[in-house]
Amino acid sequence: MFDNFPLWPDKASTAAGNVDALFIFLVIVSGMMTLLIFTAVVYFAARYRRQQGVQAEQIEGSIPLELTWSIIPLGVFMAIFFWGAVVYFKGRTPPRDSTEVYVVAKQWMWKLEHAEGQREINELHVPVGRDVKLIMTSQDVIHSFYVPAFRMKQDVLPGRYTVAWFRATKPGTYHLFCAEYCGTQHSGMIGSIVVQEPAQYEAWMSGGTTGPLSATGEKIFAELGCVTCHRSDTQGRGPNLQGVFGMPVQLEDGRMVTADENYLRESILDPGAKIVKGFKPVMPTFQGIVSEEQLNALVAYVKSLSKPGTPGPKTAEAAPSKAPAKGSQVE
Amino acid sequence: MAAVHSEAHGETHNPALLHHFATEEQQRDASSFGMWIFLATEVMFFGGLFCAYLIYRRWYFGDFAAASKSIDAFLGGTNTAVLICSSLTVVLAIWAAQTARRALMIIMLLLTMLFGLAFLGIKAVEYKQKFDEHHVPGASFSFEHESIPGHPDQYANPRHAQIFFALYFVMTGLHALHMIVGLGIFAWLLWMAWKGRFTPEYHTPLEIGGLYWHFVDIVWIYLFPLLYLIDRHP
Amino acid sequence: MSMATATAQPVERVNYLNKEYGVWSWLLTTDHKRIALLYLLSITFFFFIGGFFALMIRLELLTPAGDLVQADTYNKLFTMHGMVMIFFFLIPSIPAVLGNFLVPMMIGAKDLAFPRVNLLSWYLYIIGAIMMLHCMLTGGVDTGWTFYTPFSTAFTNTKIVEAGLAIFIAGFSSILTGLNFIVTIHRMRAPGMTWSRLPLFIWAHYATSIIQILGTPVVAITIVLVAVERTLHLGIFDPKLGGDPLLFQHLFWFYSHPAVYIMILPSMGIVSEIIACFARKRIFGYSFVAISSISIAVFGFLVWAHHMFVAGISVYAALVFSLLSYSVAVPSAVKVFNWTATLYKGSIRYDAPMLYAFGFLGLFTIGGLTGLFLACLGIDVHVTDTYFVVAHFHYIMVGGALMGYLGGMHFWWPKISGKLYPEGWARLAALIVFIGFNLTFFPQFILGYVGMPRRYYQYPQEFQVLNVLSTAGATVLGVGYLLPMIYFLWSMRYGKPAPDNPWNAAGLEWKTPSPPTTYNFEEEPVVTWEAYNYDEIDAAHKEEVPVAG
Amino acid sequence: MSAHSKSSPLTTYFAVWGALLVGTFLTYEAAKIDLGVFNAAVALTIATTKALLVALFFMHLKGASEKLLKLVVISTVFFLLILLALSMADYGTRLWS
Repeated sequence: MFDNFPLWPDKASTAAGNVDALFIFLVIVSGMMTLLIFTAVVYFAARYRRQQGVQAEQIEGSIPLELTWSIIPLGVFMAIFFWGAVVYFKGRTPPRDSTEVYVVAKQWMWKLEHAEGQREINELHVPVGRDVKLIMTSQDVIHSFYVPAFRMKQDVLPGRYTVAWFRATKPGTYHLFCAEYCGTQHSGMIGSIVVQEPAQYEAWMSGGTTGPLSATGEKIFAELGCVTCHRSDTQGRGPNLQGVFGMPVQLEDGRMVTADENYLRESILDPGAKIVKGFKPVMPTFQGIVSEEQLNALVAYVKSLSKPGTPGPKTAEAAPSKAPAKGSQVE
Repeated sequence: MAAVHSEAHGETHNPALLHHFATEEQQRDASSFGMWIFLATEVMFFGGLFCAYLIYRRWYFGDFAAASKSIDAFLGGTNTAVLICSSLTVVLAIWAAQTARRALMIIMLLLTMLFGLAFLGIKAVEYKQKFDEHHVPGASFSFEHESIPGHPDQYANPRHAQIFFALYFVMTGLHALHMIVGLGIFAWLLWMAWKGRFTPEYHTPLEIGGLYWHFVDIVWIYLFPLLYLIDRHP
Repeated sequence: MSMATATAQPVERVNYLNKEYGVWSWLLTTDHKRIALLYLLSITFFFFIGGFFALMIRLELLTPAGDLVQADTYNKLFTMHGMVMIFFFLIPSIPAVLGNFLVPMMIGAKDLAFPRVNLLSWYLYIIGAIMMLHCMLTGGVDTGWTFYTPFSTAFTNTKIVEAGLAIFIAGFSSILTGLNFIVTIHRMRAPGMTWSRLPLFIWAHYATSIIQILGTPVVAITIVLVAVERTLHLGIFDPKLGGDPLLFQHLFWFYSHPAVYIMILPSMGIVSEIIACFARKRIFGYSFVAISSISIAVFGFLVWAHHMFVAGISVYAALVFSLLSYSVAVPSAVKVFNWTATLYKGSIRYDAPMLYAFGFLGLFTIGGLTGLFLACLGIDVHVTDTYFVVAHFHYIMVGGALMGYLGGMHFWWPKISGKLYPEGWARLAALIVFIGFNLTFFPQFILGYVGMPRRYYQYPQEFQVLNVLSTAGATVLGVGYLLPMIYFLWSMRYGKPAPDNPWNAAGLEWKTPSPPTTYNFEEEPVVTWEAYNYDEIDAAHKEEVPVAG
Repeated sequence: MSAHSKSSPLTTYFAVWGALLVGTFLTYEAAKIDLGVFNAAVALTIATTKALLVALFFMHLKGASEKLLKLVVISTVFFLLILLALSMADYGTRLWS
């Protein structure tokens, strides 16, 4: 490829091929439409240019023709819509058992923390062939996590989590851009995604770390005194958190919600918003007390409480062997 | 001004007929149609606020209910009645113009303005209460330990209550601004009526001004239950 | 240009231009044609300001490093470019200039329904414009024209409130123009001017007005909320205080997506007029073209969240909005097909306005089709917020709307000024604009797909060649836009006097003198013919005067 | 417009006025009863009835000889509902997974 004149972006994720195929289809369809219209316009313009004594022939219109060129394009559009929706849905639904990376965006840097505990800034190491789920939030304004080579983009919002995922297919170093304008150094908020072969990646992972994120979370959980109410039996003033994550929760007001990352986050920051059935609104808010990083650790910890209890079809590849058992300190 | 141009036409015209209209009827129809279109704009203007209100009310229902309960619904209800009365005096003023009762028309216009002022006065009392209770969003805002209706053991989240009060003040504030503009329009109508400009044949400004006044009334008819009466059961 | 009819004109006929003299005769005028000229002057001024910003942006992007201006300055440049071009040029461009001038004439009225409201709307525009200028001169804004919260409400320290107020006021100017058009079109039509006889230009303006009336107030209240939020920190859009930043985006795009149709619909109206005239034919499928304008206006309100597919909205909402987005594509496609079909068996001439109309057809087709890419969920994720989007909307708003505007200016210039412009220069300008435009914006499609995000002040090395191409195109485009201004000005003094109907065009506006008198018509016209009755015109013309060489 | 249609008799005006006051009282009282989700429905129904009364009789929409004004009102309400409904298409489904 041309180094300074790229005509096609790198293709380094499973999604890239799907998006490219759809894109090429659309280029062909719209290219044909353009060609049709341009040819007709140019031909008519030349063929029916004004000539002495020749008058234009008045044609009122034609309903069959109008219907034809409304319905056929509509059919094509619907095909595009369905194909696009399928690609979109795939890109929005992280596979279960993905490796998780917590992303905190701020003006103007990316802070990334692996579930295993490695922290990086403006750089993310991932292995080839493993699903990686990004759980992202922003400390200030809206940012957007964009990796052109993965054809993946997701806005990162303050005050909540947004989620994205990818599975890299080709080792290399790829651009990470912030795609939502975020202030002075918006164009400087760039980084790189380093995709490595599994062996190399394992080597990189074995570098210094403070232990898995969930372990950090457990420590915070104890320090903040959460354990006094959220006990591992049914006697606590707060709900038992074992196996909560990913499960439906019955609320005091009758609603059912799924305990996803955003639910855990909200329950820590705004405990009164969704009271679990049978419990009293006694939990204080931790808004302003925990940082985004600590919050991520807490969420990772609560999630880890559900890991052993959810037997699912895990492939050896997708489930990292180092997945921390509940509460255990790895390394 | 248009009157300058009317020499271009030979015929004798009603002085209120502008040069570019063929007939008085066309002019009146255009004016009232224009006002309706303007009101469509106004609906969408408030519509953005109603959209915000709807979304946050769903999200923070309990907090909204608690905040709503802290407002004096009796004052709000009284104000609704005041506005309804003012709408009645407006139609009566138009009826008086149609039937050439100039004195009655002037009295009705005066009454309308009086009701309008009463509305603003009551609104001011209400704002004063909120100010004293530190319920005005901003640095001194405070909504601590206010129970959510129906859940006596649960306090409303002050930040979410603040959003309610923000919407409350923006919505009622914009409404009050419309009332003030309406009062200006009616002062002008009163002056025109005083000068004897309105006849059974020509009182278009009165009808147009009336449309505006009624619209402001309708906005309040929605604001009242949405802001004051979210959840009032004990 | 070779004029078919060059009837001798008395030199000093009283018309709307020379009826009165003096500044106040202009500043206090209620004549829709004079107000149109006031608008023409003001928006041209802003066009060149916005154009200057564009040039600065392109120069900065010539090299990957940020070297010409500071990052903050660059951010202000693209913000002001957007705000000026959208709110102070494109939205008022065709409606307030050509629409103002032509809507009453085309339907056989003496003026708009509310001439004083019309003048008021120009003053509102000017007040907004002065505030915007003041804002730009004293520091400007750096949020992008989209004002996304919470950046705009809690982080930037630039003049959001003042810029917002300027746009708020200009918005009301736009609302009043739309209101005036709707009432005028309903109430002021000449006898016999039925809805099915209206020129498509009128249909397009009617559709535009619907959007102006129903969309603009929503962005107005949103701006009020941003200003209040910024000064008082209420939390409505601030996630730190419990608000939802996406609510701002919903409300903003509820207006700002249909706003694109405020820009493009009138341009479509112009293209219908031009194609009919220079192909000497009634527009193919008149009623479908007319109804498609209304459907674009209505469907345009159903699609706004396709700007937010990756913003964090629910996937189900994304599906709904993607599906609805295609509903706008159908009437747009119908229009293009009908224009093309109109050319079939026509008697086509390539005068400058027609060249612009051809240009519009080509650029709008590309712009519209790339819109399909963005409505398509799977692709939008990759290309949104990249240069692909930038290229797409410039194809629509500059390639489409501005091309149409220039075509219309050429078509009706003889009527507006009473003078003929130099045809050769005009054709050359059309060609330069077309080439310059494609050179500027086509590389940006590629740039977007290979992944360059928009609003980037510096960029990785590999994007440079495409950026250089784009900048080169921009300079060509700049020349293309300067030319018409020069020869239009030149023609006002040196141009040949224009006959009343230089193109032998249909339409009531051509039955007035060039330039028209203050009340347009000596007596109220009575319409007994259909729109675009070119067969009758050409038949009558043939009997009277043999076709001049 | 209204001047041509027979101007509404005073009894109508006073009847509408009375109905509006009764509506205000009803909505005030209804809010004190716990109807669950129906509280909002009742409040909005009463408000819409009142708004209709004002529009039809005080603003003379009922007597308007032309359908045009009704069309303006209906389409405005339609676009307002679009704003609300399509926003809810997002907010109502965000928690679905």
